[in-house]
Amino acid sequence: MAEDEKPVPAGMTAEDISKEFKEHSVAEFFKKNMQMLGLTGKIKALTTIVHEYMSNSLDACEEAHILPDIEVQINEIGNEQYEVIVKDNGPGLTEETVGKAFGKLLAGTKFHRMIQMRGQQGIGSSGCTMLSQMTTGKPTQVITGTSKGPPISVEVTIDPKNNAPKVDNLVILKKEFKGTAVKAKFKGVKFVNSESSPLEYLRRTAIANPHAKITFIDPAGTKTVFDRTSKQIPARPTEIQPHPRGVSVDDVMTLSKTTKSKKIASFLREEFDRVGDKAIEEITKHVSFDLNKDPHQLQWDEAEEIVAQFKKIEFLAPRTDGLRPIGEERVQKSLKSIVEPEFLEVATRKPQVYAGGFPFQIEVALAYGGNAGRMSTDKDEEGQSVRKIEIMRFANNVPLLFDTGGCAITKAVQSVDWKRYGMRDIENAPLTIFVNLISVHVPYTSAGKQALSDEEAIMEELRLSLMEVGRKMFRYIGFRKREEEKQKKRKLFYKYATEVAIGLAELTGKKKEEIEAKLHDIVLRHLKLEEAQEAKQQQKGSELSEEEVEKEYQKRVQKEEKEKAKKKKKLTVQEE
Amino acid sequence: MAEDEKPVPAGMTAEDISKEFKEHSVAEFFKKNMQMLGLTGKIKALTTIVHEYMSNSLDACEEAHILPDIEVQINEIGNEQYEVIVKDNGPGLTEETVGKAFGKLLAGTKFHRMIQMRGQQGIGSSGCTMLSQMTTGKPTQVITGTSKGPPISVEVTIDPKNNAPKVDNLVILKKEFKGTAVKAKFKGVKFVNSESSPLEYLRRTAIANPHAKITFIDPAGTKTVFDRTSKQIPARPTEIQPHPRGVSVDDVMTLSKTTKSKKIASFLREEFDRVGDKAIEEITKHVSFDLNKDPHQLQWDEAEEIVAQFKKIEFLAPRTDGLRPIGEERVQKSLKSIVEPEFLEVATRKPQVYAGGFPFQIEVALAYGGNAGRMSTDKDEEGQSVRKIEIMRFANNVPLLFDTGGCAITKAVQSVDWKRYGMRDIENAPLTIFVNLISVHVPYTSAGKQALSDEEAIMEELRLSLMEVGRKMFRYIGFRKREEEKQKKRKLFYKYATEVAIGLAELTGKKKEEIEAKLHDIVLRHLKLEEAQEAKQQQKGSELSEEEVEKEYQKRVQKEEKEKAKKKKKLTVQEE
Amino acid sequence: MEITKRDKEVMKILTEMGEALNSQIKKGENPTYKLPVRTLNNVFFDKKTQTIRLGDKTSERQFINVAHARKFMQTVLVANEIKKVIHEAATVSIRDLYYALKHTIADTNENTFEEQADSDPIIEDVECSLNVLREELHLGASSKGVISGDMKIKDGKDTIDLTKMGSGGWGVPSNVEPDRIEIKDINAEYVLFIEKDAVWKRFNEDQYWKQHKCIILTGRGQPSRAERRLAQRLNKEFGLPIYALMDADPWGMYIYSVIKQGSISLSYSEDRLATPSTKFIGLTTRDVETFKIPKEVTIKLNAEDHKRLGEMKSYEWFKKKEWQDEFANMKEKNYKLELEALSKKGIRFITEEYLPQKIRSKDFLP
Amino acid sequence: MEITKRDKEVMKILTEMGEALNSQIKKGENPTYKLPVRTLNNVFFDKKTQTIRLGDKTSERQFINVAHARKFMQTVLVANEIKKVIHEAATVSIRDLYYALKHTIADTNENTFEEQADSDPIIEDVECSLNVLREELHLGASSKGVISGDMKIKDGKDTIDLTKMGSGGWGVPSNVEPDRIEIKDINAEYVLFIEKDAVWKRFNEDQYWKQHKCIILTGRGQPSRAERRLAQRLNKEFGLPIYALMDADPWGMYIYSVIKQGSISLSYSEDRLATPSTKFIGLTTRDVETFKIPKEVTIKLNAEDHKRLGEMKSYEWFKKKEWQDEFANMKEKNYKLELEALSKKGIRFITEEYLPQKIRSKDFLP
Repeated sequence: MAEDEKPVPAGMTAEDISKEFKEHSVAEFFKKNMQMLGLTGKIKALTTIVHEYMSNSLDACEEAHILPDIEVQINEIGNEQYEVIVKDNGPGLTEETVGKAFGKLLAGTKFHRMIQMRGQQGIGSSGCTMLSQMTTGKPTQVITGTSKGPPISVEVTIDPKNNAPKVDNLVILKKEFKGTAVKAKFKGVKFVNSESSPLEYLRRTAIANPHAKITFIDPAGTKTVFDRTSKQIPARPTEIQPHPRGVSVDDVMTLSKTTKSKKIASFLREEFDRVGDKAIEEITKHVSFDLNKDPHQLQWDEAEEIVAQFKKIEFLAPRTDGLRPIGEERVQKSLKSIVEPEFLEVATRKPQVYAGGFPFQIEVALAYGGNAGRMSTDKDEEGQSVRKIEIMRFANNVPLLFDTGGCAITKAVQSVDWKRYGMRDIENAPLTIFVNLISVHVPYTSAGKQALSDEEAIMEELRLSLMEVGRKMFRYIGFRKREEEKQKKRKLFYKYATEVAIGLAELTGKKKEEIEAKLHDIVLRHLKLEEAQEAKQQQKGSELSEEEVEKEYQKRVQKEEKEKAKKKKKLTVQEE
Repeated sequence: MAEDEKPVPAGMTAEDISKEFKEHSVAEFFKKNMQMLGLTGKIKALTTIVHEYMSNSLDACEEAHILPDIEVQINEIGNEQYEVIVKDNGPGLTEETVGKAFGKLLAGTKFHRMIQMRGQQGIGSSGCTMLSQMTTGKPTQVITGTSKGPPISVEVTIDPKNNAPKVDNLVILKKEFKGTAVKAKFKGVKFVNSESSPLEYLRRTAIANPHAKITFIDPAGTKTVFDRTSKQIPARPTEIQPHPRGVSVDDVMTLSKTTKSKKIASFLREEFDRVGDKAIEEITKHVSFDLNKDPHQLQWDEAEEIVAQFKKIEFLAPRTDGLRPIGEERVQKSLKSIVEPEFLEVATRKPQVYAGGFPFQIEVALAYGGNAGRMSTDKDEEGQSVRKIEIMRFANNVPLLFDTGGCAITKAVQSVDWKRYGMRDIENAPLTIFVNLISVHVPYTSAGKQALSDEEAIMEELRLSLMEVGRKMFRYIGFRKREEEKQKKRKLFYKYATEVAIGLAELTGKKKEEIEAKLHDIVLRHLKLEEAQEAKQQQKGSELSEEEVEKEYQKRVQKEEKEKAKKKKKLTVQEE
Repeated sequence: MEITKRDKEVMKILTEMGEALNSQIKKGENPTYKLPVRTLNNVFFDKKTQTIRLGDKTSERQFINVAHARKFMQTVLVANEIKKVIHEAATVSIRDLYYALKHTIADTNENTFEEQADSDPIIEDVECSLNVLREELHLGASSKGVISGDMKIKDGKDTIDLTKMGSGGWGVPSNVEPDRIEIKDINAEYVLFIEKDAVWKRFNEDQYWKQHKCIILTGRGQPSRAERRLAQRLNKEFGLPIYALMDADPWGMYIYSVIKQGSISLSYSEDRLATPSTKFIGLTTRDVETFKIPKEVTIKLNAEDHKRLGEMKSYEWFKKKEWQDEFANMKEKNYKLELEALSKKGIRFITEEYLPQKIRSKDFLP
Repeated sequence: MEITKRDKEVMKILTEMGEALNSQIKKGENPTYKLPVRTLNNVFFDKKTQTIRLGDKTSERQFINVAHARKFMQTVLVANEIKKVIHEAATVSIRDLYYALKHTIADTNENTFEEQADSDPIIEDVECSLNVLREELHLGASSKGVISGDMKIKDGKDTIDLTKMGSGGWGVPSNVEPDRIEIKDINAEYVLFIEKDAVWKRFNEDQYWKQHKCIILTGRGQPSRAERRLAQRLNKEFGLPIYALMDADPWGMYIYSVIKQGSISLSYSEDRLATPSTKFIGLTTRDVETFKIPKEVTIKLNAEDHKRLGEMKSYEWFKKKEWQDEFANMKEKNYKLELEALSKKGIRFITEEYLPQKIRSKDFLP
């Protein structure tokens, strides 16, 4: 069309505008906004792709109760062009599901269920399919074999206008294969070995999934195998119901519309976690309507009354069987073998609920010394690379590598007053902090799933968990210090004893050896006495509470201030 | 349901998993992820709501070529419960559109068109409807009147499962009204007068929309009117085609499928901006296929060839008539009246294209001194509040108040070496930086539309625009300094002349008055000479290039270093 | 030098200290010795003698005590070395002593003393716990003052006529105890104790001491023990009043107070160093008005000055009304004044007008 | 003091300087005067005289020049005031001069001089642009040294016998020019120029000068003009060799180099101050081995020491092989040594063993 020949209309009427009104598919939306899926940025996109495929593979194995054995391969096939292959030994996909799984956004097994899984929205792999076809025009190849029948190979593309999968070239394979293998090509991405590379992503995945064997072949052909440190298949996570403590009026209303229960009372008992007869009794007493009413007739005001009662009643904590922490022992083993720290403390907190009724649980570990922390480019005075703090963030055992600053975990780490736990400069400590938030619904800040939103309940729990391991580290550091001090003291007194003996011998004409021997006696006797006294105090209790830490900390602060004041005074006196 | 009675299945097969596969609507997705729409956070949510309604009102007025007169009212109706009313004098909505506009996500007039508008995805107001019904169970009331027929009142809710609007209680009103008024209630939000409050949002909206009259009534009943500073209705933005410089192979493929053209040649000419006969001739010469082919038969490889040619050919810059900058003069007027700065420089850059073929344009203004910058809580030595830098970010004339750190505009401001432009400490300068990015598709980092993604082309253009106004400020600061220096010099020489005269008179026995008068003569003659020389230099050119700034800056740096070195040398010499 | 009777006494005191420790060790006790507390809270202004003195509080230094052990060791070494020095009939500087004692402790990287700041306070501990003067321990403090005037000094075999020192003056030695330095043939009516060397030089050049029958003495800033001891002897033995001529600033006033009633750090020896009858002749901030001194040669008080001023105001020995008035005036006017500033009024203003008028009208601060 | 012939000459020089400026002003020219450049690049080591001297480069100071105007004004004021001082037959300190000239410029908050650091360099400008000595301008520099030995000083009407100074010594006055100070009756074979006062005291106490027939002199650290001038006179007028006894550290070596060939800052007067034949008697780091001095009394070089060492290595006057060896040894051993450290070997080691052996074997550095 020639330039500038389009007429500019003077003004549109409501009818004109109405004609322009169109509806769009979610695929079109995300296609235009790939950045929201974490699929922009050359390096980031590649890691996100690996992440999406890995999460699905691990989830599938978990659901099928299979020990995962996953192979990831990245081949360079041109300038900023790569082929990504992820192959698992999972249950595979049926012919009718494979298209939806890889070619339709917001389709999947996870979005509608309150169940702890790595993926949760059914966007990720379809987003990858879209990226592949957008950048290379090529379909995504999926080979999948189930326990029934021979494996098949298909090519999946996506029709963004309708958010619909297109499955072509179905081939029934002769070879035996159970599991799912994806092969997709991408342009405009880049493989770089950095802190946010697929390799680091897989290393952390291995840490948080000790039962998985992960093999990685990078574009240079280098093969890295993260072998499993545990052969126990984690129990399959189970679906749970929302806990009453966290549900909103709207949640109650929404559930009331689809329930199969005939009465509100049974509806509440069956659709919510921990609602038993006692609770129903309480609610009956305080609401203005009859709980025998049909829940499909529930009104907003009535739902409001129910939620008000939910807030008042003391329910049991949410069911833990819906959540599957990695487990203290396994995190310990995993971190010990990979980080080799001097000190390691792991804690799994009790489950909590955040707004929306979603239970969640925090696993936290603190590794200090050894190979803990990340190597920085800073050097110490002796030219050695200095280790700095490393925060390993996970959500449902999936590593989070991007948007570090915006993540609730980072914020929680920063908000803790580590000085209280004996850490003067946390940024520059050889420290690895491992945090895994598990939940049936992880509140990400965006569809790209790289950072946790700082929900109040989650922040609080994160802080408490960090403080818990902080206290243990504090005790450990204290213990080490006392041991060292005892040794130091003996050395100190012995050292000076010799000099004192020489001086006194000369001054008085006595024998040096006699004086020294006698002084050694005095020193040893004294130290034994001290040790006995300390042992007495130790018996008082071995677990420090937060208040005791506070007291200890205040004591230390006061002592330091006193010393400062003393020094100052000394200076003043000298000035006189 | 009683506790723990659900059986935990040992492992699911592909068929089991297949049964769990479900599809979900985009409304369900965003309902579960309201944080992605900027609709979480008590304070932020309220500002986002005002933003969504305002954007639609302003867009509608613009499309209808009406001078906007918009009234925003926020009423407190309970604890953390507010009612938001936004009323405009726009073209109104037809009965059939009103539901889609407020009750269906991803529906609207903007998503599919390459046209510069405030809204772009058709998510915002429907998201508000969803928030209102989720938190209060209440529908959103919409009153709308068009030029045809009497105004109507409806109540809109949304069915998340199907992403479908529900329109109830249609009432045909007797009174006269043209425009759209929305009234919605929200719970769990909070009005606070802060830097990210609706008031500040509207203040900035007024700055960037000088033709709009905006009235705000806050919960305390305080009324603030931002009157229009321009009565000229901005020309309606026109739809444009993608510019070949920025399109991807996928874009070409997608467009080729829906084009009405019969030949590839005409397809390219008609669906892309700036593609004329010359370009077609070039492309014909270099591609391996016939451009007379039916575009619906276009293959990926062929599209790749076309895009390769697109990159080689020098096209004209994208059409500017699709973009509607506010205009230098109007920004100037607006900022002058609201910020009253001592120095103000506005620049509108030429349009550019970023990846995807979207043209965009930067408007930038730099206000210094006066009431520029934001009042901080810091005090200077005299107890006066100190003004610090204020960055006003806009996208398509819409203020961005949140996610400051993650925004390309903020990053661009931080990346400029302001020292070169005479700003030693930009953070603590009384400076307001105004940046408006206009585009037919604004690349937000998330659906919440609060920050711009740092696309390479955009970052580059942002930096260039900031540097352009920076250079002008540099000249201004330089001019002020020279004027001051001239005054200072005269004073300085006169002051010392008196002392010199006294000293010489005593030393030689001559008359002090004679010596002093003669010295004054010498001073004046000298200064005149200097001024003449300077005037000569000034004529050389009034516009500094970046290279000249660089030269000036290097000169200054060298001078400073010389002085430092001198001082050091002096110290060394004294030490000797 | 010969070993005197007093030397023998001091050596015996040191030996006894060692033997006391030995006997504790023999008994298996934690070896401990007492020493007077030398911190502010054991220093007081003795109204009777009008000097700063050390109180009665004592503390214990124990060998088995992490905070004491090193100092305990150092004290033993210092006592032993001093005994050796006295035995050799020598005098050494405290820096010499530090070096003589510094050595690496066997099997460590630690030295007995790391720097002189380690050994100096131990010497003071020995001085005041054994109640002997530093000079009696044969430790030479540094001295940097000069003196002129109509008097003679017998120093060993030399007799020095201080009227015949030319423009240089006699350098005050570090030990001016009567057994070393004898003062003779004084023909002077007062001693002028001048803060600054440059001012002293001007006085000496003009032979002010001859014309005004006085002794002029400077410690070149903060005077050391020797200059103060010499002033005390001139006052005690010959009844000469001491007039201090200082800058009108907190530092000058402080130096004056040290000459007059001593310092906190030497509180344990002040009966031999301070001269309580010393008078402050000037400068005062009142002088600025009295003598019409232009404001521009005054110096604005800085934060440190204000702090020191506030502290001095509360010192017991500055409680006299005249001083409180001077402090108040200085604070109100917010300036201080150096002796050299008087040059603004003429080069010889200080010797020919200022001082004679001050002395004539007895315009002193107490 | 009387006004001498030289005084009259100097006053005339000052007046002429003013008249030259006057005549420029009369002609409407930008008043300007020349002065020698006193920065490093105009200072050189004169191989002939073996001293540091100022070169021929000059610069102009103009009134109409923002960078010069204030200094121009100050120079005029200083020249005028000095003329007044000479006329009154007085000598003042440079601090006095600063105060005498300091006043507020009419209608401003600015003073003619804000601090003494403003006026000191202007005085140096006047000294070297008019080629007159500071002493001839009647400006007293501070001096803080003392001297003893078998010699007499005639200072004005006084004759001072330096063998009879007791333990104190004679304070060196600030002006030791021949018209003020006459040296007589010397009975000594060399001058020992000692860096530190405490060490000088030990030498004086032991009457080392008597036993070893020498003059002992200290500048108490970095010597001032007077001590250096006195040493130069003892060397030039009486042929006494000067031996420097310094710490074995960059600072001690630097002081030595100042005594021997002068300093950069006084380069314009070094022909009257430096004594190029001075020898460095010690300490050297080689002494540590020669005299078996324990390592713990040496001090590790710090960064500043290393820097200074590097600088000194490249100075022309330190290019002699012996010095380069010493620098290399110090750097390699990475230690320095103070004079007091010899006390580790015994209290009288320095006077009874170290120095006699050094002098006997002529173990000097050039």
